[in-house]
Formats: sequence, C-alpha cells, structure tokens
Amino acid sequence: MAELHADARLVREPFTDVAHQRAAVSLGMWVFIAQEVLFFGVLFVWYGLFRAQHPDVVAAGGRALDVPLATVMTVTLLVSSFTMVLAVRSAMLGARRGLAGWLAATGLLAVAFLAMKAWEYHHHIAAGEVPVVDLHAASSVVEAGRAQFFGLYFVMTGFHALHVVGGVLVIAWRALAAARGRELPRWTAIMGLGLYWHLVDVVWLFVFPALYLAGHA
Amino acid sequence: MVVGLATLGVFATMGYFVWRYRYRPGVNETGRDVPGSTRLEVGWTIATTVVFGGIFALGAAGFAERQHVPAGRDVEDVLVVGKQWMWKFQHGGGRREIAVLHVPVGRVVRLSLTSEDVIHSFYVPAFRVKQDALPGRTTTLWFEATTPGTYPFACAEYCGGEHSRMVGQIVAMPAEAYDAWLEHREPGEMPLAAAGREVFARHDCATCHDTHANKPAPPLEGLVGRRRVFEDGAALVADEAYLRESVLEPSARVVAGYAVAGRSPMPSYAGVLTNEELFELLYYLRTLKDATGVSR
Amino acid sequence: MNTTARTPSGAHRFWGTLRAWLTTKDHKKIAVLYLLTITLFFVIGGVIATIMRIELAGPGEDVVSAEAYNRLFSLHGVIMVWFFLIPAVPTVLGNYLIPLMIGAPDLAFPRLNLASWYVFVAGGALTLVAMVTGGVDTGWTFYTPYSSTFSQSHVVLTVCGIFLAGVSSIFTGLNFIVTIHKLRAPGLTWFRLPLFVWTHYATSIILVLATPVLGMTLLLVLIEHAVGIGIFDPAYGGDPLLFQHFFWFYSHPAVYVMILPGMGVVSEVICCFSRRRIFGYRFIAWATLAIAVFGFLVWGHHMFVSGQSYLASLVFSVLSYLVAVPSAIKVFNWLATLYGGAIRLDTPMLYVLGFIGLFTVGGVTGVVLATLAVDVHLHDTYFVVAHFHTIMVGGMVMAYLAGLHFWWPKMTGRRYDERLGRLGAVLVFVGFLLTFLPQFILGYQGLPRRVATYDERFHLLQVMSSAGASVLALGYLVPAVALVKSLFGKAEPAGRNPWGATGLEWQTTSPPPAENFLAQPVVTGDAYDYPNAPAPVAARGGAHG
Amino acid sequence: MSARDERREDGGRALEPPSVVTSLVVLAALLALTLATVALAYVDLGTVGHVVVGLAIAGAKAGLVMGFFMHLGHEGRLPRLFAGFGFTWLAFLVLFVVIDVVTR
Repeated sequence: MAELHADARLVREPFTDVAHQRAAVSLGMWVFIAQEVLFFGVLFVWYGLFRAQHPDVVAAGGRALDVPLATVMTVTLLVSSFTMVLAVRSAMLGARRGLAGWLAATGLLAVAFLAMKAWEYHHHIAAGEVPVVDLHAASSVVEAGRAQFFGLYFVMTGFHALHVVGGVLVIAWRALAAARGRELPRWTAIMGLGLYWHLVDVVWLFVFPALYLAGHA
Repeated sequence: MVVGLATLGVFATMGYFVWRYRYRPGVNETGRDVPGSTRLEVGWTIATTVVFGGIFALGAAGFAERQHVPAGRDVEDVLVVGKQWMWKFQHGGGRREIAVLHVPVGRVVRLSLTSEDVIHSFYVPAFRVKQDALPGRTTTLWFEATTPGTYPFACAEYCGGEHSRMVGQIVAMPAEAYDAWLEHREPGEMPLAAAGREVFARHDCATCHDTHANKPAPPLEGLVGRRRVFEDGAALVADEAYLRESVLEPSARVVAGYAVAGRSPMPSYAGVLTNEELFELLYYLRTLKDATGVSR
Repeated sequence: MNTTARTPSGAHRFWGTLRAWLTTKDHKKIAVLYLLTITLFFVIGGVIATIMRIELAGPGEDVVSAEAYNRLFSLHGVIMVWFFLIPAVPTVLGNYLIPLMIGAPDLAFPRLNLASWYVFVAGGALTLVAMVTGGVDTGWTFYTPYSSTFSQSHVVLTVCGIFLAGVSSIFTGLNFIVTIHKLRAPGLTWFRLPLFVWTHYATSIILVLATPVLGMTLLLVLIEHAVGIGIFDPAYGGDPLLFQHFFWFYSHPAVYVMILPGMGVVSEVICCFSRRRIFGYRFIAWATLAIAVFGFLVWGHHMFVSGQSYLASLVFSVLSYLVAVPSAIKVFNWLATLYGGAIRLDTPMLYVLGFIGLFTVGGVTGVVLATLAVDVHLHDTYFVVAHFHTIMVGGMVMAYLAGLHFWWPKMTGRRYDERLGRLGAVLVFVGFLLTFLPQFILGYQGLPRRVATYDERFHLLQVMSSAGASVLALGYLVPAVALVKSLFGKAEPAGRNPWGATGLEWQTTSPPPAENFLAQPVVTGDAYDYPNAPAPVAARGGAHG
Repeated sequence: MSARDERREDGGRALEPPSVVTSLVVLAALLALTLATVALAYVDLGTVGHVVVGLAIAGAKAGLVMGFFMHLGHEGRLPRLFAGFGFTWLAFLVLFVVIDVVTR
C-alpha cells in the first residue's frame, strides 16, 4: 500500500492534523450534500405529483426525448466519477502529475456531457419543444401538457447542468494548479471536490430514469 | 380560557420568584444548588400534553362541523367568484350581485368559491368563517345567519393593489323576503339549473350521454349519490367532486364498460368551460337526481 | 471596536485597516461586520414599520397610497425576516461566541465564514436595489400565482436577494455544525456544553435542511415569473398550494431559527443573574432538539383555510401541539431556575424576564391559532400579526438585546451605562405591549392583515397601537445610545468576567486575542457551575438589587 | 462519547487512498445497471412497475456511488447521519404533501 501524503503543511488552521482536517471536510461536505438533496428534492416532488396526475403527459414527453443520447450521457458521467476517484487517489498519494491528469480527464468528460446537453437543448428548442409562455395560446390539451412536461424537463436538467458547470470550473482551476505544480493542493480539498462531483452524478442517476425512460414500453 | 390562565400563571410565578429571590447583600448572595428534578419534568410534560390534547380535540370537533353541511337542511347554493378586486355572487335562483350578498335567515347557505386570478379569501368575521378562493379550483364553505342584519365581509388573503378595498356586506333577511328578492331577476339572469342545461346543450353533451340509445357514455339521470364501479375495479359513490373530475379529466376514472383502449373516449373540458359554466353545469347535473330522460 | 485612524498620515492607515477588516478570517471580526450590517437592516426595516404605523393611524389612504403601503409591508417583512431576524443572533452572537464557548481558535472553515458575509451583503444589496427602484408588493410570503404571474413589481430582484441570504444561512449553519462536532475543547462533552451552543446546533440543522427548499422554491417562482412553466400558477396547469407547502416547509422551521438562538441567550443569562445552575439541563437540551425536528412537521398549520385537505389539517394541528410541548417545558425550566436564586436585575436579566413573559404570550396565542376551529376565524387577521410579532419582536429581539448587553463587555472590553441600559429594557417591553396588545383585539374583531385602509370601527385600537409603536421606537434608541456611548470616552474597562459568569468565553481577556486562548483550555466540569463562580463586579452607576 | 474521539472520528479506513480495483468493479456494476435500466424501460411493466424498477435501480446506483466513490462506507457515524438527514427530511416533505394532495 502506497504511503498517504500527510505533510504537516497540508493542515490548515484551526485543525490539528490531517486526519482531523479530513474528518471535518468530509462532515462539512456531507452536510452540504444533505442540503443539495433537499434542493433537488423540491424538483422531484414536483415531478412526482405531475406524473401521478398526468401519467400520459409524462409518457408522451418521455418519448420525445433521446434515450440513446441520454444513455451515453449517463455513461459519460459515471466514467467521470471513476476518473475523479483516481484523481482523489493521486492527491492522497501526493502524485502531482497523476492528479493533474485525472482531473483533466474528469473535466473533459464533463465538458463532453455539457456539449451533448447543449446539442439536446438546441434540438428541442428548434422543434418547438419548450415551455409555452401562455397556455391559453396552446391549441389543445395535449399541447399544453407537453409544454408543462418540457417546463419540468428544462428546469430539472437545467439545474443539474448548472451544477456540472460549477464543477467544471473548479475542476479546471484545480487541474491547472496541480499542473503548474508550485505547491501540492491539499488532498482534503480535492476529496471535497470529489464528493461534490459524485453528488452531481447521483442527481443525474435519478433524473435519467425519471425523464428519459418514462415514455417507453 | 385556559391559555389566559396559563399566561397569568407564568407572569405571576415569574414575578413572585423575582421578588422572593431577589439579591439581598448579606441575606441572599448566592443561589441554592438545585440541579433539577426528573419527576417535575415528566410531570409537567405530561400535564402540558394532556391539556394540549384537550384543546386540540375541541378545535378539531368545531372544524369537523364546518366540513359538511348538516344533513337534512335546506341549502341555498351561491357561487362566489373573487377577482382583483371584487367579489361576484351568483345565486342558485339566478340573481347576480357584486359586493353585497343577500342571504336568507334560518337556512344553510353554501358558498362555492373560486377565483379568476390570484388567491383570495372570503372572510365573514361575524359568522367565524373563512375560506380561500383558489384559481382553477372550487372550495366550499357554509354558514347560517340566525338574525336579520348586515354583516361585513372582507378578503383575508393579500391579493394585490386594492386588497384592502375588497370588502362588502352580507344582508341577512327573513326567508320569505329573500325568496321574494330572488324572484326579481334582471333580464339575462337565469336560474342555475336552466343555465346549466344550456351549457349541457351548447356542448352537445347529450349526443353521447343519452338514456335511450346504446350510446358510448353512461347516462346521467340519478347519477349523484349512486355507486359507480370503474374499469380498475375501484368504486365510489358519485358526488360533486367526482362529477367535476369526470368533466375535467374524463380518463382519471372510467366507469366499467365504457373505456376505449383503456381511456375514456370523452375529451377533457378543462380550459373549455369557464368556472361559471362549470358551476352551472354541475348544478344542473345534481338536479338530475330523480329525473329520467331529461338529458336529451 | 473599530479603530478608525484620524491622524494626518491616517488616510493610508485607514485603508489598511479597512482592508484588514474586509479580508479578515477571524470569526470575532466577521461577527462585528455582521453586527454592523444587520443593524443597518434593522434600522431600514424599523423606519418602514414607522411609516406603516403612521399610515395606519388613520383609516383611509392618509399618508401613502394603498400601492405604496403594499410595498412597505412587503419590504418590512422581507428585510426583517431574512436580513435581521434569521441571521441576527447566529451570525453576530453565535459567530462571536461559539468558538470561545467551546475553546476553539476559530470556526472550522474561516474562509467560508467570510464568504457567507459577502454573500449576505450581496443579497442585501440586491434587495435594497429592488427597494430603491420601486420595491416588491407580494408580501414576504410571495404567494403564487400573485407573485409568479400578476405582480408587476421587482419580484425577480428581490427573490435573488433572498436566495443569496439563504446561501449565506446555509454556509453559516454548515460551519457551526462542523465546528461544534469537531473543534470542542478536550473534556467538553455534549452535556457539558453551554445551552447557547446546543440551541445554535439545533438552529444550524434547521438552516441546512430547510433553506434549500426555500431557495429552489423561490427560483421556481422566478422562472415561472419569467417564462410561465406551470408549476404554481393554475392558469399554466400548476398548483398554488404546492408553493405554500414548499414555502412553509422552510418558513415555519425558520421561526425556530429565529427563536431557538434567543432561547440559548436566555439560558445563559438567567443562570448568571440567578447565580444558579440551570434547572433540568438535559431536558432543555433535548427539548431544543425536539423543537428543531418537530418544527419541520407542522408547516401546514399555516394552511387550514387554504383548501388543504381536511385530513392534512388534522395531522398538522396535532403535530403543532406536539411542538408546543417542548417550548412549554423550556419556560417551566427557566421559571424553576429562578426559584431559590439570588436574582440581580441587571440589563440583560431585564430583557430576559421580558422575553419569558412575551414568549409565553406568543406561545399561548400560538396554541390558540393551532386550534383548528379558532384558526378559521383568526387566520390572516391582526391576531396573527400580533402573535408572530410577540414571538419575533417580544421574543427574539428581546433575547438579541439581552445577549448584546450581556456579551458587550466581552466583545468591546468596555462597560455601558447600566442605568441607560435598564431604561431601554423597560421602554422596549412597555412599548411592545402597547403596540401589540391592541392588535390582538383588532384581530379578534376581524380586521384582516395587510390592509392599507380599514373600517372606522377599528380606528381607536389602531391609533393606540401606533401610539405604542412610538414608545417602542424610542425604546430602541436608548440601548443604541447606551452601547455606542460606551465605545467613546472614558468608559469603564470590563475586565475578564464582569458578571461573574461561568463558561470558557469569560476566562480569556476582553476582548479576546486573535487566537482566542493563549493555551488550549481543558474542561473538567459541567456548565453553569455558579456555586463556584467568581462574584460579579458591580458597574459604576448601577447598584445591584 | 468524549470530545477527543469525535474530532478525528472516521470508520478507520478513511485515510486509505481508494483502491483502483474496487473502483473499477464498482464502475462496471454501475455501467451494467445503466444498461439494465434502459433495457427494462422497453419491457412492459405497467406505469407503476416502471416507476418502481427505475427508482430501485437508480437507488442501487446511487448507493454504489455514495458507498464507494463517496467513501460513505469508510466514514464514521456523522457523515452517514447527515446523509440520512437529507433523505429523511425529503421524505417528510413528500409524506405531508402527499397526505394533502391525495385526500384533498
């Protein structure tokens, strides 16, 4: 087993040693994650009520979404979570170049996810699949329902995508810092970033079946 | 009242302790060392819970009474529509009014409340009743005036600019006088059942809902109060809420034998009927209770 | 406090000092930054309240139009709730005292602490911009569809401001939770903690678990306002009651965010000035957690007449009584703490006695409102206004002032004029009663809240309430004068422990050094060991008795 | 429950760098579950069946990510407690909203 990087310079006030700092950062991140669960939870409550009341609308909406593309997006995020684990591992072992490399890989996968998302948005907007501003202008109940479904779709995937964007920015910043390499980043911070990134993954794991897989069979 | 006594009790105890155990140099310089008493804690926890439980029961009983119109009473139905910033009323007998609501003394008045825009709340302090009027939904409220007179009402849910002027008066009058008042209809005011029948005719409902031929929809005579069995085996006794759902969301519950490909063949009338039309239609359907063959 | 230099070469030093303050990671300085910010918002909210009370002294649109009045009460609510009541005790007193009380050099994440202040200021600035450019007229509750579709005012800007204030709250709560778990001094077990720390722990849990729901809900209102997505407005196929569920899932627990830290202050002060251990320490600690948890399960009691289902109303009503039980337990324990004490009526103690009295009034009127049949009549009337002002102003603000006076010597190293302090406490209490007792009666008589104009029959009581409000406003000026005056001239030095209090914060110097303690303190005994505490040092100008 | 313990408390293995082999196995499991959930979406299970299956598989995947990638399995009691709080409080929200909507 390789040695844990436990240099005293990694420890920041007011902590006493690396284990202490790690435990605090981990707890802090999990408190943050609990908070995010409720933040996204609101959207899933909305989704659940909407689907319970209008199962047909959700099914029809789900059929308008691109399942193969979304499957690729899911795989992309899962693999990026794996590369993030390796980035955290490199940081814990004090392997600076490994850290920079795996962070870069994670960031690129995230950008690929965002590119697919952008393509998907573009496609739906071009097809007129947008939340309609005025329902009374909708010519039929079906059209009105579809507008509502796409309201749900854009809001749920949009808030997720915003979280991805935030993650990409921090990952890029950390990757650059590691590549320049004047000072090794604190691995407790990389661990925190990793927790955040996996959380973004977890949210998508629920968004994916909720929206994309609702319309088939 | 219990709560008033509780407040006085706390104030008195606090005042007494503060005076009795005030700091007096040479007499009372440090506090007694009493860390606590589990028996006391458990005691006052149970006592508080019991008292609160009693208050809850009283409140819930009073609330339950307001949920349903007492059985066997004559009911005057009134549709109440809130809009920024006025209250509009439509009586079962057809008369319409704004900002003033005439009601008979000694009869139960049931209000069906809805809103054209934002949430309002119909509040009559003298009758101790209040109910929000929501857009896109109908809520109900009943009261009974026992003494003739005028009683102010107001909007209790903040609804924008002129919210504070969204007020008016209930005029409670003897039942005979009310009946006479109800007969003075303006041109264009029509009893609700008749108005509802017009809605029924205008949307060609009878094309499908017909008693005599083998039509694709269940007949409507005597529907209210009758047990309905649905495609999925569930059943309920048809009431106003069920009628409303059937008009707005026909596929939500389809009566056994009438489904086509698992859905109702009837289109949804949500967004097609206005709130008033829906109220009139449902009022009319309720009058079909004992009728036969009227829906043609 | 702030050492603003005035010497000729001082311009340079002034900017240096300012920069040091604005980049500080010291929790004590951040607490002072919060104190200044929050005081500013309290003054703004207070001025708005004053204009409202002047308008309400007459039944018509006498001073301002109905439109303007709607904006005034909305801004009063928004500013007071999110920029004063919720942050005040945690971010000022909690920020300053929690590390001191647990024997830590700082909070767990000092940078996050500073960031939370900046986010708070940004949120406040957005809200003030919204206010200056025309305000918002939705009420602080933002009920849909009025807020999401109909209101023409600055909903978007205000919502963004509140969202940022929420982010700041979450940062603070997270920081407190990790700090209390991870940075307690050796020997400081959970049941040796001062109750002030317990209440802040419970508060932080609420902040972290409730605020994200508000954040997302307000963002959804914003999105619906912008494009109409059909979540809350029935015209777009949404459900306005869903908004109310989400909103009160946050906003009811938020009430406990306001009051729990105040209860922490009360527990500290009442022991110190009774010279006694707290009565039933563990029961108060568990009651604190019980309030925090049950507080999440009662939100629907704001919706008894909203069209919520009958069953839901029954369930929420039952649970509302359950949350009232631990609150009652706390009051009983405080009273029992007075029993057998040696009670000194210094300024903090006067505020605390006022708190207990008014909290009781607020609590029992809350029980009245939780009673289903009665709430139907009283809901959305002045009775509700008076009820929550009794909890918020009579409770939380009194506790905040008690805490500020109690720890002022610690924070500044100076003592304030005791006579002025006591005068302030009495004026605030009397002014409060004069303002809000008439409002209870108004509500019972059926006056709805949020009305710019009202029927002539309510006139007399409204005038009485406005008159009381002027006493209350005067009352707030007195402690401000007393505290600010102590900073200038030859105020009496406080010494380490002027009140003869227990607790780690009193063992270090006043004000404490940057690292709080020169040596890591070790705790060996329970909190509130007043039988063995040093004697209080009497201030000049105020004899005990 | 002394203060000393709680400062550094973890499950004992939290200071070990994550294992590459374990992580690869977890990734493989996640990808397999992804394919399974997509495939099952095209099998007729009825709406309720789809919701149950979709939720169960998503929950299993989330469990894998949290347990291994987010090393919740290696943590002490506190991070688990707070992870639990998030979901429990969400359940409170769902429960009471459903009570209202279903019986309205």
